Amino acid sequence: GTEEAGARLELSAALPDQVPSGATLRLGDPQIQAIVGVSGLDKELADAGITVEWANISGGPQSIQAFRADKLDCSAVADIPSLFAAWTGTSTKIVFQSVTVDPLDHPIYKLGVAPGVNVTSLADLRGKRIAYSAGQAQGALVLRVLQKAGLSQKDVQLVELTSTGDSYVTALGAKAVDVAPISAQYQKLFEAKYPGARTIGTGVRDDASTLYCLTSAVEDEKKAAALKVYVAVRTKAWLWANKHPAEYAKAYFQDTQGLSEADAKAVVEIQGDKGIPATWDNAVKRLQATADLLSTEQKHDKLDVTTLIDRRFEKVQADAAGSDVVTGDAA
Amino acid sequence: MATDAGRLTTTAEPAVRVRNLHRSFTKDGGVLNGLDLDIAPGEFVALIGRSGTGKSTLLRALAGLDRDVTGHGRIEVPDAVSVVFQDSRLLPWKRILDNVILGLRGADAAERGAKALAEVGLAGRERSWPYQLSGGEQQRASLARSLVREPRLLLADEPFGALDALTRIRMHALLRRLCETHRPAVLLVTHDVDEAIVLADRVILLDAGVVDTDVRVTLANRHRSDPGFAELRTLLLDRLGVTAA
Amino acid sequence: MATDAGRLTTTAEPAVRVRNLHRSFTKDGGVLNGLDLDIAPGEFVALIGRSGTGKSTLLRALAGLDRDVTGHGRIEVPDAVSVVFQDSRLLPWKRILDNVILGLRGADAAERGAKALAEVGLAGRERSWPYQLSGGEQQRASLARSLVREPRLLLADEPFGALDALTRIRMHALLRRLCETHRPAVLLVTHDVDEAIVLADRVILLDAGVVDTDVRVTLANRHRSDPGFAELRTLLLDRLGVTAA
Amino acid sequence: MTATLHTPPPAAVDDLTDTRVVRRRLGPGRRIRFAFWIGPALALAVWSIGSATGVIKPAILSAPWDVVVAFQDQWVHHDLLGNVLSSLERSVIGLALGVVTGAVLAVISGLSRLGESLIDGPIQIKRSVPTLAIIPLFIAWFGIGQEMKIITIALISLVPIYIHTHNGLRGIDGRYAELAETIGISRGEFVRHIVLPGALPGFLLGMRFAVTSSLLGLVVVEQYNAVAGIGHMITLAEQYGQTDVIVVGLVLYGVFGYCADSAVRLTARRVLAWRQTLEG
Amino acid sequence: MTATLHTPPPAAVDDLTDTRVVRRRLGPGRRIRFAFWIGPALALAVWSIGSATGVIKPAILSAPWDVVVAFQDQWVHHDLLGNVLSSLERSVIGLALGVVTGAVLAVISGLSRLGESLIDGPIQIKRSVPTLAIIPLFIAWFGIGQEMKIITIALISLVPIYIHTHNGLRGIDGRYAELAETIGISRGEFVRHIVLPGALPGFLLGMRFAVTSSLLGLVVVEQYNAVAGIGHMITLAEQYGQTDVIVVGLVLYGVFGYCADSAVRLTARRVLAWRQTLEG
Ligand SMILES: Nc1ncnc2c1ncn2[C@@H]1O[C@H](COP(=O)(O)OP(=O)(O)OP(=O)(O)O)[C@@H](O)[C@H]1O
Ligand SMILES: Nc1ncnc2c1ncn2[C@@H]1O[C@H](COP(=O)(O)OP(=O)(O)OP(=O)(O)O)[C@@H](O)[C@H]1O
Ligand SMILES: [Mg+2]
Ligand SMILES: [Mg+2]
Repeated sequence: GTEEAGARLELSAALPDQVPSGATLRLGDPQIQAIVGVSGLDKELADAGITVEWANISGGPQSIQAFRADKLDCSAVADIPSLFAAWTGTSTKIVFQSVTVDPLDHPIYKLGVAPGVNVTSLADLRGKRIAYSAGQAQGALVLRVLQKAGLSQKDVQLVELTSTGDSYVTALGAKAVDVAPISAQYQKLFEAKYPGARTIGTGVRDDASTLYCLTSAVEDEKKAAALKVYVAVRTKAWLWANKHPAEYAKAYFQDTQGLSEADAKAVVEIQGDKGIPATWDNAVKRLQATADLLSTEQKHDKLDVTTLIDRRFEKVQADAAGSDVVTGDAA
Repeated sequence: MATDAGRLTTTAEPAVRVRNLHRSFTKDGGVLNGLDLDIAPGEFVALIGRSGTGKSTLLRALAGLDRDVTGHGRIEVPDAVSVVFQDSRLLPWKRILDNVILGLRGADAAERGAKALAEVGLAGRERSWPYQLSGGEQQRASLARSLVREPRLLLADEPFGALDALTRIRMHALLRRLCETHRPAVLLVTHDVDEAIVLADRVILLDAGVVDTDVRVTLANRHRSDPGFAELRTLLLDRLGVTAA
Repeated sequence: MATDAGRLTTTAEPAVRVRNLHRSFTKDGGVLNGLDLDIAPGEFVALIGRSGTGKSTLLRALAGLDRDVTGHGRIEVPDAVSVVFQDSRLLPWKRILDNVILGLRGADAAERGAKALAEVGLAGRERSWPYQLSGGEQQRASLARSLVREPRLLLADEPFGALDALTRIRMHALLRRLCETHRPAVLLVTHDVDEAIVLADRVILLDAGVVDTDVRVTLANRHRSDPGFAELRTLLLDRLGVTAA
Repeated sequence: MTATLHTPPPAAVDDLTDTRVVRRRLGPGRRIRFAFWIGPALALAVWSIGSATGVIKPAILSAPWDVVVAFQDQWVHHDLLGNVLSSLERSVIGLALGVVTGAVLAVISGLSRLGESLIDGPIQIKRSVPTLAIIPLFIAWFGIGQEMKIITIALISLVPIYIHTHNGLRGIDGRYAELAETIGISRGEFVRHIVLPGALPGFLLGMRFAVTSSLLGLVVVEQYNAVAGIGHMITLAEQYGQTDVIVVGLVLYGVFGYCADSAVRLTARRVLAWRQTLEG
Repeated sequence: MTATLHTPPPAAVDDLTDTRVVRRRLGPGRRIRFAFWIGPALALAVWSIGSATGVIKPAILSAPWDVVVAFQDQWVHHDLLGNVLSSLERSVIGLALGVVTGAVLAVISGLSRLGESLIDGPIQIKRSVPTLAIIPLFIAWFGIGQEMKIITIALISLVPIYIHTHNGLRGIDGRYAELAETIGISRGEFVRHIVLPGALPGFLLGMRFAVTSSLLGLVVVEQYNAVAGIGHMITLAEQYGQTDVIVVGLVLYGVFGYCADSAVRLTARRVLAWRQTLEG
């Protein structure tokens, strides 16, 4: 973006209601990009005078790289990247939180168990070789699963293995590890590919889903105003997707991700519905717990996660969702 | 080998027998056009002819190095052939001695190589690289490489072209001595008619792709002062086109 | 150029002036040991000497190609020098005509090149690759490349070594004609004493790194039949070490 | 003294027997016709037989026939052609940039020691460092758009061109430089007539590596903010575990790489017709 | 006729003036001393100045001094030496395997058209396919232990050795093969005396690529089940976004790569002393 930067806006100041002209957002948010396209929500952005430069970037490492180079304002990620961004000195703010309705029925990850290995519950993990990737969400998940199972790192054998593509599935199939967290969408494929392979649930919530932004973007008056609009639109987009799973499946998984119609539908089914929390209290608590766990297990500094979150957007989101918000434990 | 029946020589059987040899590089004209040639075992034949008439082409055919040249004909040569190429063709990555003894077997190879080098006047240059030799020195190293092998047929393509008069005389003597000892058949290309007469039992002149002249040298005294020498010389130069010599 | 004061020649000023020239490749002995040499503009000097005495080394020094050889001395040569190397040194990736006209400027370069090729008997071979020429043909192509440049100093290292008698006579005539037209100074290395006498105004003999003999050729008739010819020939061969010739 | 003067015998009806001296050939001999197809055919055969007999499990490598189906599917439903074209565009532009820059740098550094000391070191260092790890730098300098991708590919393919051309140039026989010096040609002519043709075999070998590098570079750069391309397709397919789609991508790589490589080798054979080497 | 017979003048006290014919040098000229250090020094200077003036932001590339601190930290607290040694072990073993296999295959395929048609195609195809994408195959065949890593590195470094040796071999002047044939040496001797030395310049160029490839391959293989290694260290640091540690890794790569490359080039200069080329 070569547009003029807006005036500086304190993080404590109220979010502007009016979007100044020339506001541009550089967003790595491909799912929403697809949804606003088919749902017609893109008109709302245009009407507000916001130019969006979409980037096909998501996930931790790529978004942090783009943030550092100041080529991106916000990106859609789970909870871990904003912690690592903080630990490595890139200041970001979470401006959007969503959860999965019924998170334990629609987990993002399951534990894949290699053929011939006897693991049916978390307690069986003791002594097993578990794929572990310290900097990735899968790594954090493993630590949380161990915590839940009452095991420490010493009780199992962590095998350093980066998760790229289907590398964990391959490693399980080759019996190089006994257990590895794999995407729920791989479950069928994994069990079909390797006779005797199974998956079990993790029993921990892994549904954190956020949009995090460069702090400098949130401090930019123009961008902050635009973000306020975008967060509302993003809320409506997820709610639209809940109601139109078939269209969502086609627009995103089929058309941009290259899945077949059946596979796309299946993935949407596995993902479950997105929930917009009425408040972020629970999400913040869970994030703090994760931060604490990682800082002890991986020897990072203690981190107060409230510094990573811009709660001014909490209400923007809840207002946009209206009566569709989820509350209580589900949030 | 094509056939080497001719190798266990009765004097009747020639060491080299060439019949109706054709070779051509282009469609419109052959270099060799039905050439016939016999060389007896132990015979020393000098081959002269104009530049570009096909002397090297014939030698390469006898050496079996022209697989990919079109043509036909029959060639019979002995098994152990050694070639002195027109370019001295020393392997640039081997020192002189190693070049000379390339492929020689036996514990005394190095010794024999050093002796051969000394004979061509290159004692002490065993460990030089080829590029460190002068033109004439390279030519002599290449000669040494061929002579050390004691072939049954020696094909030499202008082996003395880059040598001065004295060195040339020494090399003549060396070659003649070796021929007397091992009696190989020799086919030597030269541009020097005098050299041909001095060295050879027979001089043949190549022209238009066939043997144009074939003279046996039967001089008592192979010296310019011999009247037969001058006569033969004039004959050959005449056939070469040099009339007023 | 070292100094090219000597280029705007008054006849008194030599075209080539060499003083106290030393060159050596090894520590223990020099190849050139204090050589002095003057060549007048338009003078044709033949250089003879035993194989490995340093003839090519001298030529390379005059051509300025021995930057990295140890030694000292003073050399003055004209600006436009052309060299015929002992190896014919055709660029293998250029066709013959392109080799001949390499670096020539002007629209008529190709025409001049073709003419030069015709003069050395290679008409029609313009588009051959160097490897398709016979040894003598390569040598002639390399000669054509030098002659087409009309240099003020021609350094030729055995340019006729691979040529038969007739072709050689033709090349002699060609060279003499060109010398008469453009009058370059010429330093020609040859192993053929007769050739030296036939062609040159002066014959010098290199030995032990210095000029051993320096003879001016003043024959009325440059033919073997001239008694002066035989006398000079004997003198030179004698100095070369060939006594019984 | 006996002198026999031959007159050529009347050109009789040619006896066409051709007995030559048969020497054991030490070089590789004549080229086999259709050799081009043997490699791929063999690879395909092993793959097919392996898949059919179950030695190669579909979990590890999809069978050729499944890949054909996946190929059709990608072609019809997922704009495979568009992916291929985007990728080719990136790699062709990047390659072109890289080749030109690499060759120019190689000539400068090959012909001047000063140029060499400035250019050579940085390139050697660049090539010792994993591309993946320097992409963050490029993102910072050139953004996350097409520019960054093309420049990355250009830099990837520059390296082999530079090194091979430099090496080829330095391997030119010094006697040809001597010749050029005595002929008194300008530096430009020297480069044109001696350096470039002399370094051409090296350059062409460099081309073989540059072409494959520019294709392989796609896998890396298309992970960043690409919406089309073979590398992008493979990355996606990896994410969703579509083994057969991955193999479609690999086969495309194989085909392109093999064809491009063969094209360079064929060109080399043509333009190096002046060489008399074991290649024959 | 005037004949002047010179007797060498009495060797006077030498006049040591040395006026030579000064021709414009067209080749690169003499080697500059310490040229080895210029490249790295330059790179370091640019990096330092860029960092000091703020042109290079620390978020993108840590400043040299920060890298030194990170280096110390890694050395003291994170067993950097152990990482380096594990990596070197892998790459040295893999490299050795790859070099030997590559050279043997190149000689077989270089000297026999049949061998070529069987060996060449598969290698060309292998090298067109991204290594990352075929690692799953290797994992399936060789597990995720040291074996898989070494074999992968061997295969990575085999490719440049094979191609360069093959190309070098095929570039040998055909006249030397002719010579060998007339001398009647055995095929083994032919390989030893003509093929290997003749292909050596090519092989050595291949070595330069093989060495860097074997180091770069570490980044890929050490993502899999490694507990030590520079590649492992970089992968981890990338995930955490520890720029300074990544740069420690990159500097190590740069240093190793540059030194290994220079070592090969120095070796080349020694063993190719017989060449009279522009390299000088
Ligand atoms: N590879 C080739 N391709 C095409 N023509 C060739 C090839 N080799 C030789 N020729 C031509 O064939 C003819 C005979 O060549 P050859 O080398 O046999 O001559 P030569 O008698 O040895 O001459 P010289 O005395 O000059 O060495 C020449 O005209 C030459 O140009
Ligand atoms: N590069 C070099 N390194 C070492 N020695 C060399 C080198 N070049 C030439 N020599 C030696 O210097 C001496 C003179 O060589 P030069 O080439 O000048 O001889 P020449 O008179 O031209 O001989 P020829 O008539 O055989 O060509 C020879 O003994 C040769 O071995
Ligand atoms: Mg010949
Ligand atoms: Mg010489």
